[in-house]
Amino acid sequence: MTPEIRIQSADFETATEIDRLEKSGGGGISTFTGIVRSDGDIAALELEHYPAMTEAALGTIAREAASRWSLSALTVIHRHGRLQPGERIVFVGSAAAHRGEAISAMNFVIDWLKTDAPFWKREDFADGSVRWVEARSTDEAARDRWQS
Amino acid sequence: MTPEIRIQSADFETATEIDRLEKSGGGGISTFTGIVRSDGDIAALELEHYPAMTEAALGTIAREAASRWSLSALTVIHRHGRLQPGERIVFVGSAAAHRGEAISAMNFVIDWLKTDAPFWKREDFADGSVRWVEARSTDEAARDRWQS
Amino acid sequence: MREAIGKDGERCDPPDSVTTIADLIDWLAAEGGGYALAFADRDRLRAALDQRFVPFDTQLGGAKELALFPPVTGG
Amino acid sequence: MREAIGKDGERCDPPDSVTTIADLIDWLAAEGGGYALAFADRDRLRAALDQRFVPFDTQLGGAKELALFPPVTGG
Repeated sequence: MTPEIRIQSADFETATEIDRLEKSGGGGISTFTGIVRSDGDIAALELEHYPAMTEAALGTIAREAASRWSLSALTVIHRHGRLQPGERIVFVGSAAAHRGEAISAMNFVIDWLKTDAPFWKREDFADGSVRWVEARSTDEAARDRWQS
Repeated sequence: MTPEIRIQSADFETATEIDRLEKSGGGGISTFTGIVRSDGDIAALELEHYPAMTEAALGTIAREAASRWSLSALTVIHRHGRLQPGERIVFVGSAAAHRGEAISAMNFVIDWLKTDAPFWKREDFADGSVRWVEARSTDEAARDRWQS
Repeated sequence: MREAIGKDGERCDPPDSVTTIADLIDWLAAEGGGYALAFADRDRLRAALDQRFVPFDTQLGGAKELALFPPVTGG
Repeated sequence: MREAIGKDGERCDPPDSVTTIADLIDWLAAEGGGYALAFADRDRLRAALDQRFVPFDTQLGGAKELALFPPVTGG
């Protein structure tokens, strides 16, 4: 099982990704999709990353998930660049024989991705002001649940 | 937020369901899809249910999830009747402002559904023999994690 | 269970001493045959009274429908 | 950070006394100006050496690239 990892500015089709996971032979498929929220006066989200490192960081997380749970497929997609409210940012999907494995792997990858993948979000407001999003300590707490 | 609950023999389109969840306004969408496994000599899975009770049971589980987490959408679909290997059996999808809520609600609903929705699986083998699937104690353990 | 008993539903009129689901199971099992076989292992039996899961010590009261079945295996 | 310092990368040649990432941060911050501002709060600083997250007490050794940035906020 080789994880499918993509870092791209283009949108992706959730349906296409799930179709691939469903055909991998697993009995359970679990996914997480992150969307740019439409609340407040946010006109756009600007997602920066550190290209030299991004793919390696996502690969490390995906391989760790694949070593902890028996997966038949694992997909991680993260977009960068300028995104409008309602657009997809990130997709994590896993397939396994048993639901617990698929759900845990999906949850592990998104929790680690939040704290250990080199992406940064900037919110651009309708009035022209910008704000770099602050990291949340709850994200590190969510990741640290997985320390074994 | 009124949960969308469907009990049907017909297949469903995962893409359509996810599209609806993505448009509900939440920042995170989490799903679980159960598939008939292709292992062994299983020719088909026959899913029986107790029609007078099924919708009420799924409704109770969905309402409990909606009371525990702040969700913008929640969908539960369960098929019955004769299903071939590779076909979809069940779909649970939730949308929330924060990923933790979406993932927990999805996980709660599938865990409870496994032990508290009146469905029974019978495996029909290529040689004509049949076997009612045995409940697993690990499923009750998974549900009981959620007792608060 | 349905295969052991040979039917998937029936009306029954238990004596006044039968007040809980457990009482009714005992009374039916005492008939022997398919019931004794179907209800042999109480750990593998679940009950729903008027379409709600309930424990075996629940009073039958004025309930209209009692369903007895093995642990569910959906999802 | 990039906005405080005014650039997104540079070559630098620290003295021999600078052996760890923490040493390098101290040495740069001592220059004052943008560096002092950007590195004021070490709790809000993360380091990657040759594209791997590492703690501040990591030896620089023969590494080719050190990246310093705020806690990530992707996903």
